[in-house]
Amino acid sequence: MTLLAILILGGVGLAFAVFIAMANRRLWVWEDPRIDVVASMLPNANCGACGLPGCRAFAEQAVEGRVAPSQCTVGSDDAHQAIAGFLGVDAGAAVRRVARLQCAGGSDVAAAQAEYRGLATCAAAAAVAGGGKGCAWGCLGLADCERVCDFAAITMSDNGLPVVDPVKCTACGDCVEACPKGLFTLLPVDYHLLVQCKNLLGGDAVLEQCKVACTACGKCVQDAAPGLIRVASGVAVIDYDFNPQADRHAVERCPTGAIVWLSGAQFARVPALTGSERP
Amino acid sequence: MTRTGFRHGVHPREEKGLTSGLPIRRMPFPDEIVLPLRQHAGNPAKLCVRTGDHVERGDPVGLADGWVSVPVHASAAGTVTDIGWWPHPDGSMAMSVRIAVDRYAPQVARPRRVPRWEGLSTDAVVRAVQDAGVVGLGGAAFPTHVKLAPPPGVTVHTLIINGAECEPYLTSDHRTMAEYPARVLFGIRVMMHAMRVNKCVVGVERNKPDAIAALRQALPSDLDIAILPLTVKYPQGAEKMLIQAVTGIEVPSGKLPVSVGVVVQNVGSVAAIGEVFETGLPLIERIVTVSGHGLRRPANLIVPVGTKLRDLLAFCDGVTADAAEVILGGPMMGQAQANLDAPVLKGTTGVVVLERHETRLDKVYPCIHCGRCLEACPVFLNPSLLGDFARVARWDDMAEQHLADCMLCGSCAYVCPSNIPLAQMFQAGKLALRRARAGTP
Amino acid sequence: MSNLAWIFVSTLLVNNFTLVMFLGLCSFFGVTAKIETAWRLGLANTFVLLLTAVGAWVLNTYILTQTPFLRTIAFIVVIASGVQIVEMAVKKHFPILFRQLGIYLPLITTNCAILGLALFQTSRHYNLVESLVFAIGAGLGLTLALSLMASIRERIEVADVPVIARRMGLVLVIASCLSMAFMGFAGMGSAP
Amino acid sequence: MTTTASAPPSGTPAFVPGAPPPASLAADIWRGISRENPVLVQFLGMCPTMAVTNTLANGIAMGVATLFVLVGSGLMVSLFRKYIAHEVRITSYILIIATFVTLADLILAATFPVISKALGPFMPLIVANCLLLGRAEAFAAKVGPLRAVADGFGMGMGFTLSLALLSAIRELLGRGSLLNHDVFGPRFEPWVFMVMPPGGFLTLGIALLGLAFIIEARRRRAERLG
Amino acid sequence: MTVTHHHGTPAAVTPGKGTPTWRLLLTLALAGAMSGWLVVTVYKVTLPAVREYAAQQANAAVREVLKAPARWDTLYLVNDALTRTAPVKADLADIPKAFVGFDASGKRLGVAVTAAEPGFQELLTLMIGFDPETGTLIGFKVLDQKETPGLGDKIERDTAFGRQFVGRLAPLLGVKGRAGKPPSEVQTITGATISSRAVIRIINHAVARWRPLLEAWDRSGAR
Amino acid sequence: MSPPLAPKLIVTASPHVRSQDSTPVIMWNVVGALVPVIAAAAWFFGVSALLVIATATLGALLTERAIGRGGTVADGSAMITGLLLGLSLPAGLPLWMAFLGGAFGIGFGKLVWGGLGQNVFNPALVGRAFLQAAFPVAITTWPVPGGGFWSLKGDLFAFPFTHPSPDAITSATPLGLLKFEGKGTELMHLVFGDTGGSLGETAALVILAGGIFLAIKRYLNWRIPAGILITVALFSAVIHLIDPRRPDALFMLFSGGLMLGAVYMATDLVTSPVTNRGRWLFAVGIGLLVVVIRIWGGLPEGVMYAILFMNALVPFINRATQPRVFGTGGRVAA
Ligand SMILES: Cc1cc2nc3c(=O)[nH]c(=O)nc-3n(C[C@H](O)[C@H](O)[C@H](O)COP(=O)(O)O)c2cc1C
Ligand SMILES: Cc1cc2nc3c(=O)[nH]c(=O)nc-3n(C[C@H](O)[C@H](O)[C@H](O)COP(=O)(O)O)c2cc1C
Ligand SMILES: Cc1cc2nc3c(=O)[nH]c(=O)nc-3n(C[C@H](O)[C@H](O)[C@H](O)COP(=O)(O)O)c2cc1C
Ligand SMILES: Cc1cc2nc3c(=O)[nH]c(=O)nc-3n(C[C@H](O)[C@H](O)[C@H](O)CO)c2cc1C
Ligand code: SF4
Ligand code: SF4
Ligand code: SF4
Ligand code: SF4
Ligand code: FES
Repeated sequence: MTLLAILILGGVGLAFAVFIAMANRRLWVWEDPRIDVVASMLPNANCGACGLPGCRAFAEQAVEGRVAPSQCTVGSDDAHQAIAGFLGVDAGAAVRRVARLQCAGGSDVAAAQAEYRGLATCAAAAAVAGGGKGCAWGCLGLADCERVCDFAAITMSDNGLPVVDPVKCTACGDCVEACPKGLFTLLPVDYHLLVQCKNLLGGDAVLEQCKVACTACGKCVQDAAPGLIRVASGVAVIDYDFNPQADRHAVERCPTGAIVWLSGAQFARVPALTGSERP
Repeated sequence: MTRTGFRHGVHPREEKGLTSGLPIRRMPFPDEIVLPLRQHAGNPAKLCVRTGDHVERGDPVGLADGWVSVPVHASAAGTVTDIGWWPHPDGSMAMSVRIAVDRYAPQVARPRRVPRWEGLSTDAVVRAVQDAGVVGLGGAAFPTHVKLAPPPGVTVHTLIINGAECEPYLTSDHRTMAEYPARVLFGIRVMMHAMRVNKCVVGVERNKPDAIAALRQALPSDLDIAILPLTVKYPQGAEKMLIQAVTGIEVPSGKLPVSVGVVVQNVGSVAAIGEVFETGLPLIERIVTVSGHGLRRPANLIVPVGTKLRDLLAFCDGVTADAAEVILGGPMMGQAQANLDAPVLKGTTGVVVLERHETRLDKVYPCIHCGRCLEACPVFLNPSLLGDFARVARWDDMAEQHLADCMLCGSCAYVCPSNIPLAQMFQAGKLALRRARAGTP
Repeated sequence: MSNLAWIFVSTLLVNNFTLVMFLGLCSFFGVTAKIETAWRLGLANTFVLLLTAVGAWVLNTYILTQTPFLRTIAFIVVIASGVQIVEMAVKKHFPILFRQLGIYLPLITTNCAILGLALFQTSRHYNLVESLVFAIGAGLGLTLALSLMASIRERIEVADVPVIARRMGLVLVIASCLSMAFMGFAGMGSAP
Repeated sequence: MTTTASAPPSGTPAFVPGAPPPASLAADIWRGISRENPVLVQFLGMCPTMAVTNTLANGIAMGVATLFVLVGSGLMVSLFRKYIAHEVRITSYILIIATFVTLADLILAATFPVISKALGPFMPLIVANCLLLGRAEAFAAKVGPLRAVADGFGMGMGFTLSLALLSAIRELLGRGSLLNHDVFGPRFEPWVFMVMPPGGFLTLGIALLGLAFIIEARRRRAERLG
Repeated sequence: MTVTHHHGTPAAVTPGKGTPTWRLLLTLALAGAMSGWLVVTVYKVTLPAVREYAAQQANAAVREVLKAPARWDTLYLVNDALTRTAPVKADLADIPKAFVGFDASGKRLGVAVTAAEPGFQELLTLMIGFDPETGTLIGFKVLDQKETPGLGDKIERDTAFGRQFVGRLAPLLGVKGRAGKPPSEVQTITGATISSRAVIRIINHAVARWRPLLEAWDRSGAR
Repeated sequence: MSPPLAPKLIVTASPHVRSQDSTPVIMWNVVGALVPVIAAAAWFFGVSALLVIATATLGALLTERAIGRGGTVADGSAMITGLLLGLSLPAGLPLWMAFLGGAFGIGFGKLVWGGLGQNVFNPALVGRAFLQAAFPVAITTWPVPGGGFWSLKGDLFAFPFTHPSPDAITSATPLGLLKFEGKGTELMHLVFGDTGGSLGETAALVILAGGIFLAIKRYLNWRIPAGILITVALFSAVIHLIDPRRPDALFMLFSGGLMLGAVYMATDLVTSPVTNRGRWLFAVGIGLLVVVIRIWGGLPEGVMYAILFMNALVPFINRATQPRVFGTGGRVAA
């Protein structure tokens, strides 16, 4: 019986080895060799938890850049790092960018002209009389951007402005797309100069709407290197091509503080509240 | 389905009794007129005056910028005091021309030649209509001359005049038909002439018997014009619903009415055309229903375009103590106003003031999948599912569920027992999709 | 009820492979986020189940008669290599089919339902025809369970599920409810 | 080892892509019990988890058998990893795993025939447990035998403990007993539901809800603190 | 102890056509052979214990359903007839068998047969002891069942239910809610009516199937 | 010169008006329509009926209150769940079981899904299916109707987690009699409800009247009960024709929980399809399954499982019966 067993299993093994060898010859299809490498870095549990049919499919898509390694829920962080490292040939070369908000009109300084009632999302409020906010360009404070950020980089401050944590932000651009007012812009993290206002009204009229709005007075233009800042249709605009010439003098005479010199997060003085404590 | 209706739809309380019996009256000129350059679909008008200029009533302050665009005319004589951002009824700020009305001006337009329509070619009629700044008065404010000139290759066989006025409260079209049937029919005559169309149907909901009677009485014998009483149901006046009720044809999804040989024009718009060829005056005033339980004295008024809502409401003796919401348009599709400095536009059909208890402040419940919205939606969408997607911002899935076919009529949100602001969510979805498509700003 | 009919109804509903017998649960939980994926996987599984039924029957009748204790090893080796070869063949010759179905093949090797089928058909002494009916019932039962789960998961995707239930908690509650719904079929075929 | 960001090395010396980073044996063991627990975190090996946890004895037996196979196959795969040709590695691993499963099956049948009968076909079905192939491919094939054994032991322990937890709940409520010893006394009305299929799903569901609740509560607290 | 980190095979990195065919064959053949050897060795070691247990179970079952016979004969059903000798090639487990039990004096006590049919949930396998001449039941034992624990499994654990069958005459009739009247009524278990009825049905079918076979065997005089 | 307006204008989205019906109004109307059914149950089974129903409802409400998202008890849906669960239980069920069923139904049938509107399975039936699986004997022990109003049925006050002591007088349901003993029941008894069975099985006419009231007010969709009842009637009539030993259509319609299920449970808005075509499919599916389980299944009654099974298919049905969008498909002009 021992012999029989050895023969049967050895035979079955041999037979299938022959099949596989033949299949390997006849049926071999070229593939990106990196797929195999990435596949071998995956847990190979073929559990399907990533939503893809099996680890190999995941590897294929990862090589094509269609999924992020971390979307493999079973794998460890180290494994994700390793795969990212293996695939991300040019990672580390680009300058890190972060999302910056071009509005400082929190609920304490920018008044509402009407009482908005309805769906508490910016997208919905923007469709209803601009959400009732006095400033038609400003942040509605209903946190669409916070919800859309997969990296929990955004928290709403208690005066209803999104505060981006520059460490967590990956410049994925989701908030840029989500904001119905188009208030976010992705800037290199080492750009310090920013106009936190998009209100096109100029002069003192704008102050009725928001105390920290840009009045287009032009003082920053005078104080900055030529070409760096200009006033265009009621608001100061920075030409970041000239960013190397930027210095903090430009912000010093701004009567409202609409233009700021950033180091780190915006609105640093405003304490950020956690989700559960917000009304 | 019967020829005089469409499937689905809703029956909101009409509330038209507040103004349907009141004759049209004229509102005096206010002290200031504000004319946004963006009052119509298409490109905003190009500014053609400067601060300090004096304008006479009917002078252009902005000129058409391209084919799908119309000029904007001063609705009163006075002085341009400012050109800048001003609250627009849609909630944004718009470039507007402010005119201090000259209190002592005679307010007669400069003498002008009244075009003689009989001899005019289509092109000439179209140009005259564009120059007069006529846009659709049914609400969308689409430049009317564009519809007069169908694209080459399509023939229009029927002109449908939209006298449904299915929105609650509003009676401006009703009063127009009842009081000025001759002008409406004259406008139709000009349009049929210009478009070389032999058949015209005027669709009027059955709840306006006096309008139907007045039109029938004034019908000319030489034209094929039928007055068709329609089922009373919202949104009977929506273009595609009206076309189905009148002709039995469903306009294909994503296509314009011209693709089935039909052009729809609002009663007010044809009356405006009639006026252009009667008096030569451009579109500088329109008939507005000012109504609602929050208003002291409802009325149907001829209002100069650019009159601020504040002045309009004051003329109607102001609002009641409980008034809370001011809506431009009807309560089903109209826009709530945050700022009463916003002016009446060419497309403003009415102003409705609601009291606090009439507004939709009730609690919103989760969707209980009752299916009522599906039974209400006149274009057979699944608002319940669309709403589910909207809540989690899955805009692309909404697009796949035919969000583009939604006309934001609000029937779904009207019937929803859970008080879900479905139409608002859909509008947000449409805006988000448009933003995504245009690339981020 | 005739024997074949009983085998079919029993494996499809009464003793549904996934919801009652607990076979193939990994893909039942893992690959049911999208309904398309789910039913394709179900079909691919049905195909492999049929092949397995034949393969196991051949092994049982001709090769393993004297050494039944080698069944597990022989079955799984045949299944694993067979699936690998089928996968390569489909990839080469039917690339479109491969895109749609073939990519699920690796998932199937480690699907208990396949080996379970081979083992159950052996322990119940099914003949070839019975084995094939058994395989079809099992495959369709699997497809049914996968599709139901996927359609429900697509719905809860837009539901306001509490945070703690979001990842897998609710999915198991769904499985429990589905399994309860299938209890109504118990005893079918054994009624007086 | 550092993973360098470079194209697949050809000719460059020994680089095992995806090899687990170095760790102490204790860490290898602990990971399987906690952070990468096969049942509660990875959802692997669901079929035996559901099917045999209707009594504590069955659950433990299945857990221990799986542990045995994990350790044995991990050791073998690791020992022979240099000699197994790439194309047939899956088949080879499966062969190794199946061998150990059969051994476990035979031994169990000879020593605890009652449990062996209760586990029925789920004993041989260990072969198809994705956990085993997953560990062989992702871990054992890339590290030395000691670590492979440690990992197998950790995963096996994690599996056994989870099964023990679930089966204890199910037996306790479903039969009022633990390891067949009456716990609640004769007046207890057993919840038959718990030992039936829906009860299996629900028990794991409740365990996961509980786990998520604890994690969420901790996260909340951490957030509150700063 | 230091843990060294191994840098593994190049084979893992350069996949595809690399490996020569003979290595594939060798790998699998060797692995198969080794596995076969290992399994057989363990099989041989464990076989006695497993056999013994199985025999013990079977004996216990026959002893129980025939009420402790002194000895019994095994008859095999081949081609619709009973024989004393099993065909050589077939797997013994697959052949239907009848165990004919005798008391110490050599008098035939009855016959034990196994039968399986669907119960409430799954196949229900019974061993049934009866007197082929009269159709009187001697006893039955549940060999395998997957009925609901706490409900259907009472057919196995409820001794009062099992005792009723002794001496009853097949075909049996299940009744509910009252004591069954001899000679052929048995009372079903509350809450497990379906399983109880399945037991009754299986017994009836088995007796009906085997009685003619045994009568033929008796007539053939091989006894 | 601003007209006197409230301190600040309100801005909301259009439409600015809405219809009269709101979700709580619908729910409380259903509760109201259930009151006569409860009264009928009390008429037949006395105070026991009220105790069982009240306890099941208490279990549901307390759970909703304890782990729901605040303020959701007022919408009335948990009340319906509790009442319907109670109505589907036997009169003598120990109260601790009824309470557990209510809590389970709301907890696992509704709240883990996210509360009102999110669940796929009918919470009352999830609770009942749990009870049936957990305590199959207790839940199939049917006390006989009648006796004094104050006489208690069964062992209602069994200490939590212990068995009830067996009740001397129990009866079988008409369906149980049919399945296990092959005995029929007079139609009169079925219609007027003086048979054994769960609390809400016994008052077909009252249930039907409540259903008609709700259907007229459009709080439930008439297609579902109509579809179920017609399917059951037709299908069982055909079977009866082929094999006259099988029960006839009237017996099928008036026995068991069919009326309660068809009128109040299958019509649950949340767990039934949103399209009318889907509702017909759903109803026909339930009708077929009820007959199949009653006639060929192991269990005497199949309404609960039929509804639960079709609940599982609802997302599928909704997908398959999406309305044809205006201006697409057949009826579009060229
Ligand atoms: C981009 C665009 C192009 C249009 N072109 C035409 C056209 O060529 N002819 C026409 O009759 N109407 C045209 N329309 C007008 C529409 O048919 C319709 O009357 C208008 O959108 C307002 O309809 P509503 O008030 O129902 O929304 C066009 C509309 C849009 C938005
Ligand atoms: C929901 C809905 C309801 C409408 N109701 C009316 C109406 O009652 N009367 C009307 O003239 N236009 C109504 N319209 C606008 C018409 O669809 C269409 O734009 C108009 O009749 C075209 O004529 P115009 O360009 O002259 O405005 C409605 C549009 C929508 C989307
Ligand atoms: C979860 C569940 C499990 C059941 N299991 C069994 C079973 O194993 N055997 C059985 O005969 N009936 C079983 N039943 C059926 C019911 O208990 C059925 O009502 C009973 O058999 C009828 O018997 P009775 O009339 O004595 O109550 C089960 C029912 C349920 C709901
Ligand atoms: C007509 C109607 C029938 C209902 N039927 C049930 C039911 O059978 N079971 C239940 O738990 N809730 C029922 N409800 C209440 C509610 O819809 C249910 O609790 C939801 O499933 C909770 O999300 C019903 C509600 C209505 C309006
Ligand atoms: S959404 Fe993206 S870009 Fe915006 S804050 Fe978050 S990580 Fe940064
Ligand atoms: S930045 Fe934009 S999205 Fe974010 S809260 Fe403000 S308006 Fe909303
Ligand atoms: S708003 Fe859109 S979805 Fe709602 S009823 Fe109108 S067309 Fe349909
Ligand atoms: S009407 Fe409202 S509650 Fe009903 S299905 Fe539509 S969205 Fe849901
Ligand atoms: S254990 Fe993974 S499919 Fe069964």
